[in-house]
Amino acid sequence: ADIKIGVAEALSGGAAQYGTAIRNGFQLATDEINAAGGINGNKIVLVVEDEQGKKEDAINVFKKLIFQDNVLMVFGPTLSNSAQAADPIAQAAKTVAFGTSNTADGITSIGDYVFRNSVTEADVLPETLRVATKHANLKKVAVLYGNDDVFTKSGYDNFKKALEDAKMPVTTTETFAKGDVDFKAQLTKIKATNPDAIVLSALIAEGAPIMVQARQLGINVPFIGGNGMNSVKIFDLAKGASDKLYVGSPWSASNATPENTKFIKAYTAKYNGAPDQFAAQAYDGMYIAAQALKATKLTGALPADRAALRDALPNVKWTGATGAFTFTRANDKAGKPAGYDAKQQAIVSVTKGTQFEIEK
Amino acid sequence: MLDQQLVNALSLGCVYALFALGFTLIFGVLGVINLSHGAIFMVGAYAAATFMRLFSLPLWMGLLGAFLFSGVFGLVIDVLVLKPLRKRNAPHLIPMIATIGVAIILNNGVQAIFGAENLRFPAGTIPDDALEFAGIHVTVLELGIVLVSFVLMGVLMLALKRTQMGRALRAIAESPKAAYLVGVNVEGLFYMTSFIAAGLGGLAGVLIGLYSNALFPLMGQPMLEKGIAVIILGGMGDIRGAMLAGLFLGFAEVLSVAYIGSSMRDAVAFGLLFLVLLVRPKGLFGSLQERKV
Amino acid sequence: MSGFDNFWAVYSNLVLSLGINGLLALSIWLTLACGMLSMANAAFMGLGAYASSILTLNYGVPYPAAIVAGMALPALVAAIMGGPTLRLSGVYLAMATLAFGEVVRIAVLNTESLTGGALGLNGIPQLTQWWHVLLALVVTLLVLWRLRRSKVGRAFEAIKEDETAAGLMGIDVGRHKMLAFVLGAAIAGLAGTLNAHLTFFIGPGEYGFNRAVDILTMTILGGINGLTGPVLGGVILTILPEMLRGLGGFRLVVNGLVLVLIVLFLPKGIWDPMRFRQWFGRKGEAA
Amino acid sequence: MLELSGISRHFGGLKVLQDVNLAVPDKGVFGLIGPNGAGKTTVFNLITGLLPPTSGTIRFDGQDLAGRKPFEITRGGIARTFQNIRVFKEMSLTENVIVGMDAKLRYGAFGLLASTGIFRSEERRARDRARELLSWVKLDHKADQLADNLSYGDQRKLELARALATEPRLLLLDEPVAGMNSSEKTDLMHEIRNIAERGYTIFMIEHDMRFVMGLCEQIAVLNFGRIIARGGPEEIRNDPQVIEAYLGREDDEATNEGVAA
Amino acid sequence: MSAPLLKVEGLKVSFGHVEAVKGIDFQLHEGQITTLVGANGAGKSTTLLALSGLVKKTAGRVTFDGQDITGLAPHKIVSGGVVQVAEGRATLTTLTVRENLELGAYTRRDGAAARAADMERIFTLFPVLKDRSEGLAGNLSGGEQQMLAIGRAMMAKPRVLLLDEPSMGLAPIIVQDIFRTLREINKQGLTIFLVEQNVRQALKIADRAYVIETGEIVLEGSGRELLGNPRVQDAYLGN
Ligand SMILES: Nc1ncnc2c1ncn2[C@@H]1O[C@H](COP(=O)(O)OP(=O)(O)OP(=O)(O)O)[C@@H](O)[C@H]1O
Ligand SMILES: Nc1ncnc2c1ncn2[C@@H]1O[C@H](COP(=O)(O)OP(=O)(O)OP(=O)(O)O)[C@@H](O)[C@H]1O
Ligand SMILES: [Mg+2]
Ligand SMILES: [Mg+2]
Repeated sequence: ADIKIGVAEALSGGAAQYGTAIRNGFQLATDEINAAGGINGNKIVLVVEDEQGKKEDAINVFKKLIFQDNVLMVFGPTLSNSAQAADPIAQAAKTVAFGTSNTADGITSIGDYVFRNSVTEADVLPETLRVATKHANLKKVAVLYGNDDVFTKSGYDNFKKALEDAKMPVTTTETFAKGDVDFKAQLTKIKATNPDAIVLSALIAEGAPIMVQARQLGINVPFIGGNGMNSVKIFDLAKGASDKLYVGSPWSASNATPENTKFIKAYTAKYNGAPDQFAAQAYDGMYIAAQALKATKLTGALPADRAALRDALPNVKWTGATGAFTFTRANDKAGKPAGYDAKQQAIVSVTKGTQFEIEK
Repeated sequence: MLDQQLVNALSLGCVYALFALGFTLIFGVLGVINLSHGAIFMVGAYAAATFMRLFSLPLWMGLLGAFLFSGVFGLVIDVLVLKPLRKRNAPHLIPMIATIGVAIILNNGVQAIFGAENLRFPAGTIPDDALEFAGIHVTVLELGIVLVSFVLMGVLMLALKRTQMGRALRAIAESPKAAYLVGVNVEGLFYMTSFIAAGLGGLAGVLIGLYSNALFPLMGQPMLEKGIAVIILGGMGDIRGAMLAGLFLGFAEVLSVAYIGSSMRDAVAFGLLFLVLLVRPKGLFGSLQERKV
Repeated sequence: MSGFDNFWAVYSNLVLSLGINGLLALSIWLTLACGMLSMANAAFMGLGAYASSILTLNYGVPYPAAIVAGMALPALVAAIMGGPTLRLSGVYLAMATLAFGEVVRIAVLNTESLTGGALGLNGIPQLTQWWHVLLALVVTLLVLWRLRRSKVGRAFEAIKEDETAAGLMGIDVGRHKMLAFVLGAAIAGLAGTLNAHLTFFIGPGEYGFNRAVDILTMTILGGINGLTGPVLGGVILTILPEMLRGLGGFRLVVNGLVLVLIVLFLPKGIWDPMRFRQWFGRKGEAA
Repeated sequence: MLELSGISRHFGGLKVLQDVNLAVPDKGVFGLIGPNGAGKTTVFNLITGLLPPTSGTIRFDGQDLAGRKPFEITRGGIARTFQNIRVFKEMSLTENVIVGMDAKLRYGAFGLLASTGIFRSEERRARDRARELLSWVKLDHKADQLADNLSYGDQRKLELARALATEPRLLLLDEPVAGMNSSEKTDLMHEIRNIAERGYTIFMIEHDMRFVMGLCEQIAVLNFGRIIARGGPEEIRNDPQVIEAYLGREDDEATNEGVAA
Repeated sequence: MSAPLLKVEGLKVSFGHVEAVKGIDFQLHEGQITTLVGANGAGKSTTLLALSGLVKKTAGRVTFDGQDITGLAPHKIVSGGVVQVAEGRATLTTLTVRENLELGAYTRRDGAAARAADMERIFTLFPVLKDRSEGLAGNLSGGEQQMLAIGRAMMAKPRVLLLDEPSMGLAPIIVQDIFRTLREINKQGLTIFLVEQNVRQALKIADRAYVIETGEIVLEGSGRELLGNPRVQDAYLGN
């Protein structure tokens, strides 16, 4: 029989850019898996729903997928906010909720049915900072982040911690808001403090103009970016101003492992554009789920199958586009074991010309 | 640093003002807060980027194309949506709600066609490097935005103040019935206003789109909220008011980043707007509109 | 599973959202009823949601008490800011209340230790039962219905039409506007509380400009000449996108199109008793 | 009953009223006439608190009205109609009138929410009273129509009924018969006389001389913001200053010529 | 008699279910003053608005100077020469007095000099307007606004002037002035259609008069005839 898997991502609204990339990643992996014979002969069927990046819709979509479409597990939602609202639904229904793009703290504390393979930046950023400090000889940095968005704000929190741990002096901390087009006021202020680098927690739509405008103001120091900046789009959007951006992530467009090369090639062929980290993580997420499914005996009784899948997932070890992957247990607020986070190695790379060059 | 910040403020203020010009025009003449203006702005940017990419056109052609393309959109919206509502004497908030529907259609339509990813103008559309005068950095684009917004303001103000058509537009703004009585082709001027206002919106879309150079379907939304603040603070359909209010907002934002803290920027800017309204309950140029009891 | 249980499992949240959105629409109807275009109700909703969630989440306050707090805080804030603000009229009031909403949003972003900042509050206990929403809606409707039928309702309408003339009829315009504003804030706060304790999570982005516009749309689309309109508007705008799910990529385009069409064909709102009368009248004539 | 002393009002450089002294006696009909733009409506606006005077005091029943809000002044017993009609267009005639009774309806929040007996009897009283007032101005047969559908003249009458609903002791009428024809004016004259006989004091602005002369016991004439004459109808009619500024010569040759031509 | 300049046949206007004008016929002859009198709500203003194209005609036909103008847009009617001074004046309060007058000439194409000359003529007619020409029209008193409205209509160089209660709210001396002015401009060849509540004055200067009651024309005749008609005396002159 077909194996139904729910996909709840933001395909419209402000987060659609990420939601569509994620959906593409799932679709690509699913097609490959099915073409290779499926899961022990059964095909994976995706049930895709748009959750618009809104929490109410995420809840509605989760309920629909779980109770009406009777899917075996649910991927998504796109944004951490929506996950905070929707994952408890899956937890209560004893169905796996697998996030591939939720990076905020505390998502996996919701319960033992909550999984994610998106690396929390807590693991990655110290490494990025360390490499950048070494290569660019940093003594002090300025910080700039989007303070009204979960993704960029939790990125900032991790940067802050990493900077404190590294005892790196911060000259000034500035913020911007989603949708801003002008960042010169903040950048002028940063420039006056003479930092050796700017630590930037932003998504590409703001991050690219920030880099351009910084260069226009005569700020030529390196940028250290989070997950959101890890996209080849930077070369297009910040053309001419994209050099010296350090990013750290398990996935890099320039990482030439066979798995990644295959992924990038297949994705580019299918969707007519280069993949980003969101797509890569979704792609790997589907393969991880497939591994667990292969190890599960599906009986056709939904509750039992869902539970079995959950039990199988934590044991998956997989090497995909984002490198070697295993799960690690997270704790809930009371400190008791709850869901599962990703455990992966970060690759730090820096932009030069139109390429990410791997620094480590 | 202050001198650079003042320059930053001027150019940001002009960005807001530029967006507000068309917005306030349609607000003034049709009496509609056109919530699809943000979407029109986006359509203009997408149109120019697409034309320029497809046909390798220079910027001025892109601007012209965006003006015409968005203008036609504005005209179509007027004919299909606003005009029937005028005919039916719809209560005054209804057209605004209709424009929300239009915005939803445009935003999602563009996304369905172009996808949600960021788009940009062809490289080299406008020189990226900044000019430097005595330590102050300005780009050609910023100069252009400042220039264009002031020139447009001047032209629009003159047209409204000095020409018979301008008087007719102001007459319509106050009372379409009175305008009819003096023989003004009210419907015709409504069309024209919708066309020009939307055209200006598209123009602003291109220039401001170039500023961040990362276009996306919802790029008009953040501008919309600030635009509303600007046109209301400036006073119903008051071009000079919109310009001044735009500059006010720009300066408030930049100076609060410089001296108070960037995380308080919007709170300071909107808090100031709030205070201004308490002192001048009819906006900056409110006294002009006071009516007799 | 019986048909209803199944339906309820899938759609309970949606159904409760209908009620909550109905409350929101009513909250702004109240201010519109006396001629005030206030865009602050989204912010009041947020204040209610945050106040009550902080109480239940961090202090284990019982739900009823949290509900009271979730209504009281926005009402109090409304009373304080109403004094200077309600002198403004028309779009100027809209602007000032929008600015207020923005200030609230930034305040939430900047008080991280209390509100969680941009990350919001999560793990809010799911305390809202279906009957809470139903009860809230029924009581609100009853109160507003009584108000409407009384001198207060008449005074609201007089103020809406002509403030000066209303004042010269001996109506204390300021007090009535304040009443509508504060009561509207309390209802919005109630809606916020119920919503927060249904969705596990709240964040500052939910109570901004877009929500303010949404609420206004529901009410105006539904029709402001009565209480049925706002509730109906809330219901339709909530259900419509769900019903269009089958359409895929263009579903929101269709959603917008439906909105425009409703406005075009029912410019006084969906619930327009006059139009119904006219329709029936015409039929009567034709027969 | 009403006393204006030393009242001035300026708008920017424009001195609309200058040192106006007026006393409206208790009971009866008092008239204020004067050329267009003389400042008559402004006098009403000052009395009802819509505008503050630049200088001077206004006393009603011996009390200074300075700083009182319009609604307080109305509740104190002064009601008015407007030169540019301001009825509540979307409401029925009955509702229009009941709005005027707002302050007089005695039921509290509880009565209202629970629909108590008091609530119902008060509402019924209001309805009956509204109908009665409408009948005073002969509009009771249109009681349930929307005010917007009334013609100009009827809207003026509605304003009158609505003003009466506030139970004023002093009624200010700003051009009550503008837009009516002679026979309608005659009707309304009777109605206003009846109202005056019921004990209301009436202070009226009007340009129709037959109407003014027929109703008012006392008339004041305002010209360029100053009172230029005061007295009974006969006195005023023959005051050369008033003729020069306001009345003109009754039987002017132009119209006669017209008929002859 | 010459062919009428403006001819109305079977004009009907309804608002929803209410038929305000129920099929009326009348004619305006060139160079004459024609008046329409009737009680409040009889349908006078509605008739005028229908002539100007501002309310929809349910039925009927309007010919002006031999041409059918029934379905013409309001601005075409004005530029054709049929100009109205509406009830309630419709002054543009946010424009200055001068701008109001200039707008009156909106449909004219005969050069600034001619317009300026006309403006001077109006200033002689109504000197107040000259004093206040740079002030906002909204700050004029009621009577001053009425003068402005008439002045504005005359700026359009109309061939037919439709007046809806021009004497309303004016001081007696001004009313006399206005009627004198109407006579004067009529003598200069302007055709006038006058709706008035001041029935006596209106009938005195009218060449031809119609009486309208609840949407129907019930009497017509020369002004002097109707002035002597007992029914008119009874209903409108309030003897
Ligand atoms: N708010 C205002 N601002 C400026 N001028 C004003 C204002 N209100 C009134 N005026 C001016 O004051 C003068 C007196 O106006 P008012 O309305 O009192 O006249 P009025 O005697 O009632 O005239 P009418 O008989 O024509 O109604 C007018 O010249 C008018 O233009
Ligand atoms: N917009 C409208 N909607 C509904 N009914 C209307 C409308 N306008 C006018 N009427 C009705 O049409 C009828 C004629 O009105 P109209 O204004 O033409 O009267 P009039 O003769 O000008 O009266 P007046 O002398 O009082 O100005 C009245 O019964 C009025 O109630
Ligand atoms: Mg007056
Ligand atoms: Mg009339």
